[in-house]
Amino acid sequence: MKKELGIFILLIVLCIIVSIINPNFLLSINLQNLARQIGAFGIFSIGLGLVIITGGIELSVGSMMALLGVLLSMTLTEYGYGAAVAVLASIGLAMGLGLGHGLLITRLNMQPFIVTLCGLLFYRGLARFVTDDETKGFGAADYESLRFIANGNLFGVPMPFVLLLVIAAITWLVLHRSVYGRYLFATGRNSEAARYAGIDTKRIITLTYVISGALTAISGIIFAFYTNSVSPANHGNAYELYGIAAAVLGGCSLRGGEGSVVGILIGTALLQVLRNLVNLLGIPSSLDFAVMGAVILIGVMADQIFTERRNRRQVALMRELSAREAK
Amino acid sequence: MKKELGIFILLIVLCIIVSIINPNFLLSINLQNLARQIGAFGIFSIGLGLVIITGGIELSVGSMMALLGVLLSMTLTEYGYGAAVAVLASIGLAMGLGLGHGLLITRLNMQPFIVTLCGLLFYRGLARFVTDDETKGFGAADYESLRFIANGNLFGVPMPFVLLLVIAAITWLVLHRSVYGRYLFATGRNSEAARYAGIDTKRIITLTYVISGALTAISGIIFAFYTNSVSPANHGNAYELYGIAAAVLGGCSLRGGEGSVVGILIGTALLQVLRNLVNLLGIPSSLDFAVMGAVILIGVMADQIFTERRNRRQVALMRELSAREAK
Amino acid sequence: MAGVSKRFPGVVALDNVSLSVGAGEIVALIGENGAGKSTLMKILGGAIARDNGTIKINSEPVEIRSPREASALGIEFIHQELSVLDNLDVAANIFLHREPTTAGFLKLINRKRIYSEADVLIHKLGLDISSRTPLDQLSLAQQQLVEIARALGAGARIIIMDEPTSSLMLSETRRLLEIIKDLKRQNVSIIYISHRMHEVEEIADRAVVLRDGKNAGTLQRSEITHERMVRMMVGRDLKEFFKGAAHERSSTTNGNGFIVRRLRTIRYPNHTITFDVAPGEVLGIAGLVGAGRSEVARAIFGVEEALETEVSLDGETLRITEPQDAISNGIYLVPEDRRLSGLIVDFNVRENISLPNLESYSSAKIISRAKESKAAAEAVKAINIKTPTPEMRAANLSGGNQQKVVLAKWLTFRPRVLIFDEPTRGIDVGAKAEIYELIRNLAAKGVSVIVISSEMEEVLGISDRIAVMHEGRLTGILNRAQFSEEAVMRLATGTEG
Amino acid sequence: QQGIHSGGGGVGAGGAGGKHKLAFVTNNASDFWTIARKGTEKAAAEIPGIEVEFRIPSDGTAAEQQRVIDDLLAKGIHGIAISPVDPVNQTQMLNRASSGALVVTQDSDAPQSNRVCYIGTDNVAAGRQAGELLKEALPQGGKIMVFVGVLDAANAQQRYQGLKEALNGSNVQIIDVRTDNTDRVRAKSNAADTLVNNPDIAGMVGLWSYNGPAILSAVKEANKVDKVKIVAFDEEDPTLAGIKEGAIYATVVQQPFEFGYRSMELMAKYLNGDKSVVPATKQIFVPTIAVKRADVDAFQQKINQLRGRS
Ligand SMILES: Nc1ncnc2c1ncn2[C@@H]1O[C@H](COP(=O)(O)OP(=O)(O)OP(=O)(O)O)[C@@H](O)[C@H]1O
Ligand SMILES: Nc1ncnc2c1ncn2[C@@H]1O[C@H](COP(=O)(O)OP(=O)(O)OP(=O)(O)O)[C@@H](O)[C@H]1O
Ligand SMILES: [Mg+2]
Ligand SMILES: [Mg+2]
Repeated sequence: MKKELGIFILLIVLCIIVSIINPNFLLSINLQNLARQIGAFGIFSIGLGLVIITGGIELSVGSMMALLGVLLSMTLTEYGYGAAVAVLASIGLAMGLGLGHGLLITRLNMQPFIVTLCGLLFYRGLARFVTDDETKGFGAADYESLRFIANGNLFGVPMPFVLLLVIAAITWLVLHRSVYGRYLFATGRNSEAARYAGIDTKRIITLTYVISGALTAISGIIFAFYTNSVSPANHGNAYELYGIAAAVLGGCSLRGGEGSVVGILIGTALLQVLRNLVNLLGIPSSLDFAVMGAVILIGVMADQIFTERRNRRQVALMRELSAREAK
Repeated sequence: MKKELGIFILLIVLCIIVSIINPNFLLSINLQNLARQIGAFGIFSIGLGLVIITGGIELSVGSMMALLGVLLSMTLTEYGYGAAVAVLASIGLAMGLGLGHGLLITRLNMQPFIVTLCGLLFYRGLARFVTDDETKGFGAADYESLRFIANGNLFGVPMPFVLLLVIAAITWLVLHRSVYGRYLFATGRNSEAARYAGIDTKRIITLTYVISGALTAISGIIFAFYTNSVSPANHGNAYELYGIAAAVLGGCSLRGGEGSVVGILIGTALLQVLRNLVNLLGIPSSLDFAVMGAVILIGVMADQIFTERRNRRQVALMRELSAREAK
Repeated sequence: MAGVSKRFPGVVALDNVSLSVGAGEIVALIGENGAGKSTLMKILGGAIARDNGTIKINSEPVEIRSPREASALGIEFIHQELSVLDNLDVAANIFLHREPTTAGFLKLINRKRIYSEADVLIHKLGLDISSRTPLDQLSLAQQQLVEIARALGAGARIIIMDEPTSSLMLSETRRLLEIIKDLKRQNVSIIYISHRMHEVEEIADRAVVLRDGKNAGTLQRSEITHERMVRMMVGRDLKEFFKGAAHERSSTTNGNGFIVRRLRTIRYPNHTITFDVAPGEVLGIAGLVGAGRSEVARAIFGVEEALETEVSLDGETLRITEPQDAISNGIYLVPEDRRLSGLIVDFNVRENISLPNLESYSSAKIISRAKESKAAAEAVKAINIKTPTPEMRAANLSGGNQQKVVLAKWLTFRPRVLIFDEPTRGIDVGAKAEIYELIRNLAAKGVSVIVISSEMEEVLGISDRIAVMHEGRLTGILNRAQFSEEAVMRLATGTEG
Repeated sequence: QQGIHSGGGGVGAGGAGGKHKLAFVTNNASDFWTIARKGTEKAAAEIPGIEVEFRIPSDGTAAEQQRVIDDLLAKGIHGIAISPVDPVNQTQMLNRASSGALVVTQDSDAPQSNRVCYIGTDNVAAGRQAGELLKEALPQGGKIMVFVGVLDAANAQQRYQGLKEALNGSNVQIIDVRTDNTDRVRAKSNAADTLVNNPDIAGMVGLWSYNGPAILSAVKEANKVDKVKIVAFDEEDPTLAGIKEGAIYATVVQQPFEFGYRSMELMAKYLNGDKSVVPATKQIFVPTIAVKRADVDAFQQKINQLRGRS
């Protein structure tokens, strides 16, 4: 909890500052835009966070989204399948790819970094190849239901955000309250000891990559309909970095065994608010990266310094206490 | 050694296949081009490899190169300083940035991923800001010595490659034969145990980021003069990924404490040969990523399977032997 | 050291503790698990900071803020938890941070010297390997010896040894004790922590006893006896060990019980191991370091591949390739290396205890916190794990109490076969007695128990039969009537069988 | 279809201080936009009653542009001149934007959308122009290679299409297109590899601005300046220098300054009720210019002025 608190405070402070400087921040339209972004980015970030908790990494999400996106467009517009079929095929394919990653990692003992790096390269290449480097879109045709998922609102709340909340709630339950979640943490912390305790660590790890695949597919569908087009060469570029950054900011450790769903959500929200504020405050576009970098650094730094100072104060307090007792 | 052997065989096999399909591969001009690339990419990859051995990560190399590149151009062309001054300033600045990373990581206990991610964002933003998003070049003015470093040959061997060999030799000595290297491995594997042994792990880690900064600067200068112009928004984009990939392919473990200079060199060479072969074999550009991904995956997979099979064969052999003895 | 105090959140680990060591003196520091021995020594070794108190060397007050400063003052610390580096070789570990270097800017290591000097050191300790061997190829005991070699090589004035013999077998222990006596002659001071009372009896000039973080008294050389130490440590008389131990039970299984046939491990493929354990029987497995006992246990449990084996339980043939196969058949292993395989040090006590049995505390895969906490609390009480709360991170527990957590994991089960690999390593005398009782109770309920142990006393006391191994070979199985230290040693050293 | 601006100046002029808030949104960061920016700045200085904001989406994706637009609308912008990254499929987004503000496309068009007008280059024509230049440079014909950052960008596709049209039936033959993902190091090594692999290559075309300099330096290093004719796009310094020394045959330049100035001017007028500024075709083409050795000095001077250099 402590870990998420610092970043949460940073998020709140940032929101307050921005809304003071530019009250437009609080316009419902802006909040909706923001929530939509948080939803779309949050869903796959949760999957990435789970993978990071196992001590692994998943670099291929961005490329996978590009591949899924162009295939989605092709199944819908070129082969004329229905929306339901296309969505299920997308999610199914992504889970299959995740399963592939998981099996390569657990059965062949390959490093997650290498496996998913190859995924990053391979899926991107495949996406470009099947489309012959042509951007694929959904045109103006109405895939009502799919568009609704990406661009619609439910009682004024953007659908991606609703989806994120539902998924986060389920993941929270699974991660922090279920047997699977406990096994996941155990595997990430010390897979050897987990194995001695009878946990099928290979299955747990594989399953996690599959889940991550499914969540990537859901995010991918949202992004595809959000932009309404998928450029095979650019779509989803560097999104793995956003996901990893959100998870790490939210307290996941890349050494595995640490992290929480709430943290990942806060991390995602922070990144998106930063992107939003650059535009709202009229900061020169050239500086937006710099602002993001600086805010994150200062925030995490302040958090660290406060934590350390608090610890030091506690130690001093104890020393005093025991000195007094000694008298 | 075993770890590097597999990837080395992959590299050799690849080279043989390519030169059979297209003998142009062996043309001295192609080998020179290749060596130049390997040199430029290899130098910062070594730095990244060292950081990875400490159990850390350095994501900011690409952005740092962009920043150093535009500053280099500005000091040379706009402020009119001499080449030596500009180069020293570049390297000095990079070492300073590395020092900053190191201090944040060791003194404030921040996660390397977060610190260098902020670097990635911040330096890129800064590069864009100071140039006002304008590409900076070196025009036609002759910075003889600098151009020579990037584009010249020494007895027919491209300078970047010569530099790489020199740097690799020194790093090899330092990493595998000197006290510093030993401390580095100790710190990366178990920093607590290293601390108990009296090693100043904070200094070791900080020093490593400084070295990585210096090597990044050298690579950066080479790249700047290789392209002769530096686009602040694009220069060096995703190079950290190349570096990390080279190191990991070459046997560095992201958990720290494992890796070798030779491995990093082989990893870099493999990546560059892959890029080269896509062009030489006339593979559609859209497929180049796919080819890279597939070759790396198949290579590492084959290596893994062979190793496993060898182990199993040994086991079988033992089984047979002992069965015979039992009779 | 005088008036040293240390608090951890929720625990007063040390309260106004004093300790002094003269030159060339061997002081034993003893006490129950969690008494504060390691904490006191960590303060002296500069690994943690004290809250109060002073430290003086040659009546000069000193500040020791880091292990490096301790080292500079001539204090070397052999930790209870191994702190060797398994990505380096033996020599590199021994000379870490003391490498002889050739002059020059790069500080290159003088490899010739390092290897030859390391070889000398490890041979002195009776370690029969090359100093170029990578550490990850050594057994736990061998790694422990490397760590001792490291401290010896440092030429320290004060050497702290925190349970150095806990994973050593008799002959290595003997050699180590000789070396300690030798050091004493060279005027080196030793602070020696051990739960093995006879070692203390043999070498200590003085024994300082800690109880619950306080000084509980000091025994001079002449006063050091087993009973007095125990009484001072636990504050009461202890009932006799091994009381009512093994009465002769039927050692014929009649096809029932746990039968292992033709087990061949990867490391010793030329030897087959065959033994059986009747329900209610305790089979001890003795042997020297590296005899391959742990390997056998791991192969049975399915963590490691066996080249060949036939395992049956109560007449039913089992196929075990993964630990979960073993567990689902009621076969459990308490591993020897607690930090690596025994527990997850970043989990708290509750989570560690419930881990293997999580399914039974959950409905529809959702864990019932109440059931889990209750089971954990019961286990903590049952074997007296010293922790303020089951929510304490296992890493913060003392070494012995960590070991108890490892044991506690399996108590919540209904095992049919239970394999203990060094169950009492690092456990204090009081708790040992409790664990022995526990093992006997398990046996009485019809469980087949296997106890791998390097403590002669323990194997002889607890077992109904003893299987002895030497270099991967099962050299013999002794019946209760044949039990004697000599008989075991003869088989263990391969001079017979 | 009719956004709030359709009522003429009335609603649109209701912004802060009665000023029209206008935005110019690029597709990524490059020098090209620096010049366009000068145009918008000139417009802001000259035309009364407007306030101009210049936005550069940092990663050059449709998603990034959408957020920029969303944020601008949330801020209450009155007019947007945008260079859509992916026109066909950003139609919806543009329509949504045009229900909240006046939308003009520049640089790349989205004809299916409700944008009021397009101001920019006709990229197919520019491609054709490049093709004609090649035919001129290679009267004997020969093999050529095309280089570009990513091929799925609309302007890349259109230029490529124009190029193919112009070369169709001639003896100049396109071997292939190599892409580099906007990495200049890659762009140069692509060119170098091409020279190795096709010793008889006669021409090289760089469709994006940095491709020219990348090709040039690879060709120079391979000592093939005399053998390979280069046609580039845009006006990066090394490209102009290359033309000056005769190493590059020609470059096709756009006039981004005009994009900036004229889009602002048009939106200002339109918001003030003057709808006659939009032609019936709803497209205003700013012609491209071929710069060859003869014109390079004059052009250089002009461009330096625009970039604010001496
Ligand atoms: N980092 C820590 N945080 C909280 N409590 C701690 C920490 N380290 C030790 N303790 C507690 O301090 C007490 C003393 O522990 P210590 O390790 O000194 O015991 P010990 O005498 O060495 O026991 P053993 O014989 O089992 O090794 C224990 O109650 C332990 O739980
Ligand atoms: N990873 C390894 N690679 C090579 N040899 C090993 C490895 N691990 C252990 N050994 C060797 O295998 C032998 C058997 O080890 P094992 O741990 O099974 O023996 P043990 O009888 O339980 O001894 P100990 O008392 O040390 O636990 C030892 O000689 C050890 O050095
Ligand atoms: Mg202890
Ligand atoms: Mg053992």
